[in-house]
Amino acid sequence: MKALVLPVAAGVFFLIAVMLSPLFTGRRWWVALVYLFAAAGVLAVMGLTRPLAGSHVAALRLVDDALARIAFIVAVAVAGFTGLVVADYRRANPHASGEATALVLASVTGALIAAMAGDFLLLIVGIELASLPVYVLTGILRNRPRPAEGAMKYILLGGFATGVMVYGSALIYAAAGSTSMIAAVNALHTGASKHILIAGLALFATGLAFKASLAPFHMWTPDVYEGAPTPYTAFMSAVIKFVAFAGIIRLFAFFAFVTELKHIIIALAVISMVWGNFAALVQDNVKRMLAYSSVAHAGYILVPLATGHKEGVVAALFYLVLYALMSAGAFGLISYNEGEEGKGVTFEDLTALGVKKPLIGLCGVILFFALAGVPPTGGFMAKFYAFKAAVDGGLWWLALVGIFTSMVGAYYYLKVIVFMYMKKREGTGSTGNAKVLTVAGVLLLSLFVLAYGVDPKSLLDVVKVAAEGALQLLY
Amino acid sequence: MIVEWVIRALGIIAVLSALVAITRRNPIYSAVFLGLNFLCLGGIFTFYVSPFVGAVQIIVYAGAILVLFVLAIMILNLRDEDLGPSRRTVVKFFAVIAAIGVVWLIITITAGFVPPGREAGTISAAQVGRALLEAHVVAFEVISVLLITAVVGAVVLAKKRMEV
Amino acid sequence: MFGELIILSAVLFAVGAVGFLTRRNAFVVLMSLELMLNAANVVFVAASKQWGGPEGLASVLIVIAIAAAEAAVALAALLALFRVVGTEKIDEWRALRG
Amino acid sequence: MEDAMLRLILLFPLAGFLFNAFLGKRAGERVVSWVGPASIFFSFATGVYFMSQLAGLGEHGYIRDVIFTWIASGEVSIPFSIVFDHLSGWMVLVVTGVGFLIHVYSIGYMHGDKGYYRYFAYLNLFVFMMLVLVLGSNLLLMFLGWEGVGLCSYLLIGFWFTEEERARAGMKAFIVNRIGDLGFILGIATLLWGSAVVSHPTVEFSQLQAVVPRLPEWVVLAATLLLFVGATGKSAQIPLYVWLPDAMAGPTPVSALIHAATMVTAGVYMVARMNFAYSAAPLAMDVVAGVGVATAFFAATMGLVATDIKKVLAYSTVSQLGYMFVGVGVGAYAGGMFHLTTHAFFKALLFLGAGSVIHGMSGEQDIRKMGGLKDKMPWTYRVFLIEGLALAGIPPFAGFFSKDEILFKAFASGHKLIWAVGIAAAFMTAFYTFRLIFLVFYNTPRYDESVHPHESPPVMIIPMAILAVLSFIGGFVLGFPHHSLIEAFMEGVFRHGVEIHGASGLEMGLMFLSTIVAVAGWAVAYRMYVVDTTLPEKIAQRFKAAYALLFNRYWVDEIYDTLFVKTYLGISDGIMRYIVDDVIIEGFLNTAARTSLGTGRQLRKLQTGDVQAYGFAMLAGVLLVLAYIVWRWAT
Repeated sequence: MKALVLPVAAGVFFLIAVMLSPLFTGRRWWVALVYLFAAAGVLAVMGLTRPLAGSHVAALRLVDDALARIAFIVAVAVAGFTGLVVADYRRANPHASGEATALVLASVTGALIAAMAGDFLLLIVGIELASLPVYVLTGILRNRPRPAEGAMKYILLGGFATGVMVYGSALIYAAAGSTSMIAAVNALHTGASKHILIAGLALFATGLAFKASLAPFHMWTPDVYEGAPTPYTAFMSAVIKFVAFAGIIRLFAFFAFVTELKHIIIALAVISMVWGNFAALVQDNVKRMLAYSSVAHAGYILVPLATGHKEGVVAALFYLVLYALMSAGAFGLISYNEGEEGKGVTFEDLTALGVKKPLIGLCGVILFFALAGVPPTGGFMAKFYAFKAAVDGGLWWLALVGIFTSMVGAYYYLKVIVFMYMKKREGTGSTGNAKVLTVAGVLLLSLFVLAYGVDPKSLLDVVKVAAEGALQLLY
Repeated sequence: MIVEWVIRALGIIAVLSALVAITRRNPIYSAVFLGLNFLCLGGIFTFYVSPFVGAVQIIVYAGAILVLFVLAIMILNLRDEDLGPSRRTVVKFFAVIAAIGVVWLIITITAGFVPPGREAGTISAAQVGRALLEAHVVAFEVISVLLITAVVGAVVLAKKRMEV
Repeated sequence: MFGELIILSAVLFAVGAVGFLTRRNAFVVLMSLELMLNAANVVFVAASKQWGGPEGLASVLIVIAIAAAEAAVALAALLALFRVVGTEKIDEWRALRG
Repeated sequence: MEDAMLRLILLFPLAGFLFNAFLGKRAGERVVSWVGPASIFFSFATGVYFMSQLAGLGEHGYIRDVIFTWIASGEVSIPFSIVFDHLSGWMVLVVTGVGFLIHVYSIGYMHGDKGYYRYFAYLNLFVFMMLVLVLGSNLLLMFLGWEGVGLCSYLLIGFWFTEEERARAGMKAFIVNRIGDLGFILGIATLLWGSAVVSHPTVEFSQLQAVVPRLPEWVVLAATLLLFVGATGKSAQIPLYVWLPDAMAGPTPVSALIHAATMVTAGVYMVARMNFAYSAAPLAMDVVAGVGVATAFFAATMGLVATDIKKVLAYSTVSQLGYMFVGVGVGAYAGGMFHLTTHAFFKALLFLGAGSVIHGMSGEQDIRKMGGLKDKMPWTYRVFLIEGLALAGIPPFAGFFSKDEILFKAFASGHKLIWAVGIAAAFMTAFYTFRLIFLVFYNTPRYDESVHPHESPPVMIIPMAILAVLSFIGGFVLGFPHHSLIEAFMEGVFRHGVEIHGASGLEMGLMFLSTIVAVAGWAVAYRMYVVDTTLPEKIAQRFKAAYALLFNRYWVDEIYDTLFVKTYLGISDGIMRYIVDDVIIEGFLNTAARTSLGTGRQLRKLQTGDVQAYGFAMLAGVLLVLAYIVWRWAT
């Protein structure tokens, strides 16, 4: 029953937020406070339950382990950050922020369920609960063409991915007689219906690859990231990707039995790194650029996973946490410069931002250097571990592809910084009103990104436990 | 024996109605044929293993979801000239090729496979309910959150005035 | 019988996919998505009988609920988009590209 | 010896950075003016203290401070630890010493700037990163500092970004350095992998020293060459030198710090630090020396024709760095470090002097529009003259001793061709140095009347004076031939260095030759830029009969100029600009860039905005995955 504590806590806070949030929609600080209250409450409940090493499977097909907790903490933290940014954002872009708060928290609940799922159907339900509110948040500025279009595209393609995932879980059920992960592993051992099970797993992984924006399942990413209101883009880029990869890491335990699936992973990694980086080169809109970079980063995260080693999982998780911080921070920074929806998000619009706002400039330097993988930021450490794990696992050429494509990527990240420090022409972004909350949030994330670069061990110790637990579940 | 042939017949009707549904120009006709498809599937479920699930299939899909579709189509009040030409033949050709590929691959993968369990006769509503509340209890509970979220989301998107 | 039902499901899935990829009317595209989800339900039902257990049938109910939730949000989003751009034709939504 | 106090060297500049960045705006210019330089000064003082400690530890002594475990993954454990030995200690003193003077100078130079506190914050951060690079006990920490100084240099150059042109210069610097960094990373990876094969994976210098002799020769060669690629990027050597002349956009004190005294010398320091590996790979040594001398020569030819005062200094820096690589490349590591040190003195001074000139000329940088500043800016002129003499290699100024040391070692170790090219470059160095001085300070003014040159304030002059004294005495104090202090000082570190002995008479002869060459360079410059521009008219007026002669003389000069100088310059310019710059750099980079952008545009076309096209891509992916499974299992 202890495994239920977290989801119940999440659900309770979700409901409280739903009830309370419309009361506070009028004032800016209240919105941020609701988020922070929910985040603090959930984290406090988590603190009450003992942190777990290893993995505990309850009868309810829930897994309570460090991976689930990390996913939850990241989701809650990013949600809190989103709350800060939204509070500033909604001044220029009024929208139903009470409902939006509820939706963000519902998505966090879904993220937790997905991260704790020990059952394929439950994983689908969790991911669906994480995604459905994000579809709505994408289109929450519904009388503007781009958000509405982005939401519709996201829903259609997301529905397609859900269909594929459900079909995959149906095949798994047909082969194993149950959708629980334990049953699936047992069926793999007995081996009678192995290839059907593998086909089911592969279809399932395809759906997860869609959510994680891995090429060629990524094509919704740039359109949706551009269309969505920027604070919610920050949320989805961090949380949805984290959840999808948490699912992939759960599935990863199966790869120990099916090493040939490695080739599919390698193919996805290479296509994502190449496609993401090269397509990002030619973008004018920073949000689109970051969307393609998100595809590329999904590829980098897959690189260590392709080795099939525990070290690979550790490196991937490390990267994943840092990517969530960097990406959310970068979108927060864009939101800082954005006025009305879609105004102030091109490279040109960033001109002189760093000169005019030194603190934001410093954050930008940290975040974009981190995305580019330049030391001493955490982004470098993430790439270091990822590529090192690949080399250790014998995939040195994959690491080389990663290094080369990240050199290509360095170009467009630096472009942001160059524009931020270019003087003379006036930026068109609205930085007139002080966005204190946004600055605070972005600064906090930047400091984390920097701190994990200087002292990666503190995070590494945590993700090591998570990786061990996640793999232990099915062995 | 008779039951098997009924199921086969229903299956054929289901496929045909699905084909008709995706080829009609007017979405209302599509909805009607999709309803027929759902009815057939409901029949198959009923005769094959579980009348309960068949009933749910018909009530929820044909009764609720399809009505929602029809309602939405009616709200937009599309006229025939709005329907416009369809996709280019090349696109359709590749889509059909891909679809045949999907069918062929799934059939190849599952060929000759039968799950090794004890074949059941009819599974009662009570058994299904127990499975729902034992094996899938968390999913069942989360579904309630999912549905409430969907309601909130749908209202946020579709309501006429709400810019607070 | 099991094999035939799997074939039925594969065909329904494929028909849904074709509808999803070729129809310009967003309503029909959404209906095609429902078809694909139904195809998975057929597999669940068929396998449930063979395994002699009700778990697959419970799964069907959950999948139906997912489909309902998705359909509700999708139709709402479609209405919102229609109000802004005035068309339900998928290939005319090109504000986001490149 | 372990000493946890060692980290103070790093902490002072870091604290300075934090203070200036977060409180500097509120604290105001006065406080920042104290905090910025003081943090570096304390770091310098700590360095001096540890230097005295080091003296008691013998020649192999070192002081180590393990701050925390930085990376621990599997077998690899990399500590964040710093080591203060004879080599890194020396560098610490150079970096903080020269850095401190430049900080003081900046107080005057940046006075009244809106971003005053930000400038000092970046400057402090830069020194911190440089110290990490120097003190780091392993290659990865060195790489951290390596990237850190790069980052700060973009920030500092970016401080002055006003136009897209300059932004593009920043991009060029970035891209070129990324190529270098790729080499550096691959070099580290090679050593990590190699050490894992023979014992356990490590990048600690002290452990690598034991590992390298056990590695196959090609591994060491590959690693050292890859690391050297990194060095060519950071230290602006052929073919990756192109970024440095363009990166002169930043404030002049920044150039003095980054492009003369510290960052660009990182490559030389790295080779010196890894001397045990380079000594084990003779071919890599030859590559280093060859690239160094080629750079020294060609960059000097570029210096002959540049008209922007800072561009002249930039090419001169590239050229002098080439000399340093010649030094470390022929095994004279101490010689390389010696030249690094004296160069830090006089080149920093040259940049500061140039800054003073630009400051006084209200931002004018074209030397054709200067002239006659000797009387207007007497102090600047004096220090400029001293540093010019030092750069030109005229005894007894510092540059003479260090450059000669390198050339002598090259000659004595049998690299005669390198020596010859080096001598030729030395001639050109003397020539362009005095050309610069004559054009700026002598003759009649050529600037507009609206410009009123004025002397700089004492806060700028005093640091320059100190550096001038160092430039004057640094040479014979540190490196008097056959009694080289610096060589004796670093003996423990460079035990792998090649023992080079030459006859004392030979050395004297070579020194004499160098002096003649330097003086010749001065004489030619004097004739072309002082004599010809003033004498002809005077003489023509007084002796009309002699006019023809004079005219002829002028004419001779013209012929000389056209036939030799211009042709020669044209050729070398051609080689440099068209082959190296255009073909290798621009050609390669542009092709790569064009291909990348082209690929990107093609991919962009796929993103049509049509949902169903996206659906097709997804379905294709699903199909391929299923097909793979069928192929693999179901057939």
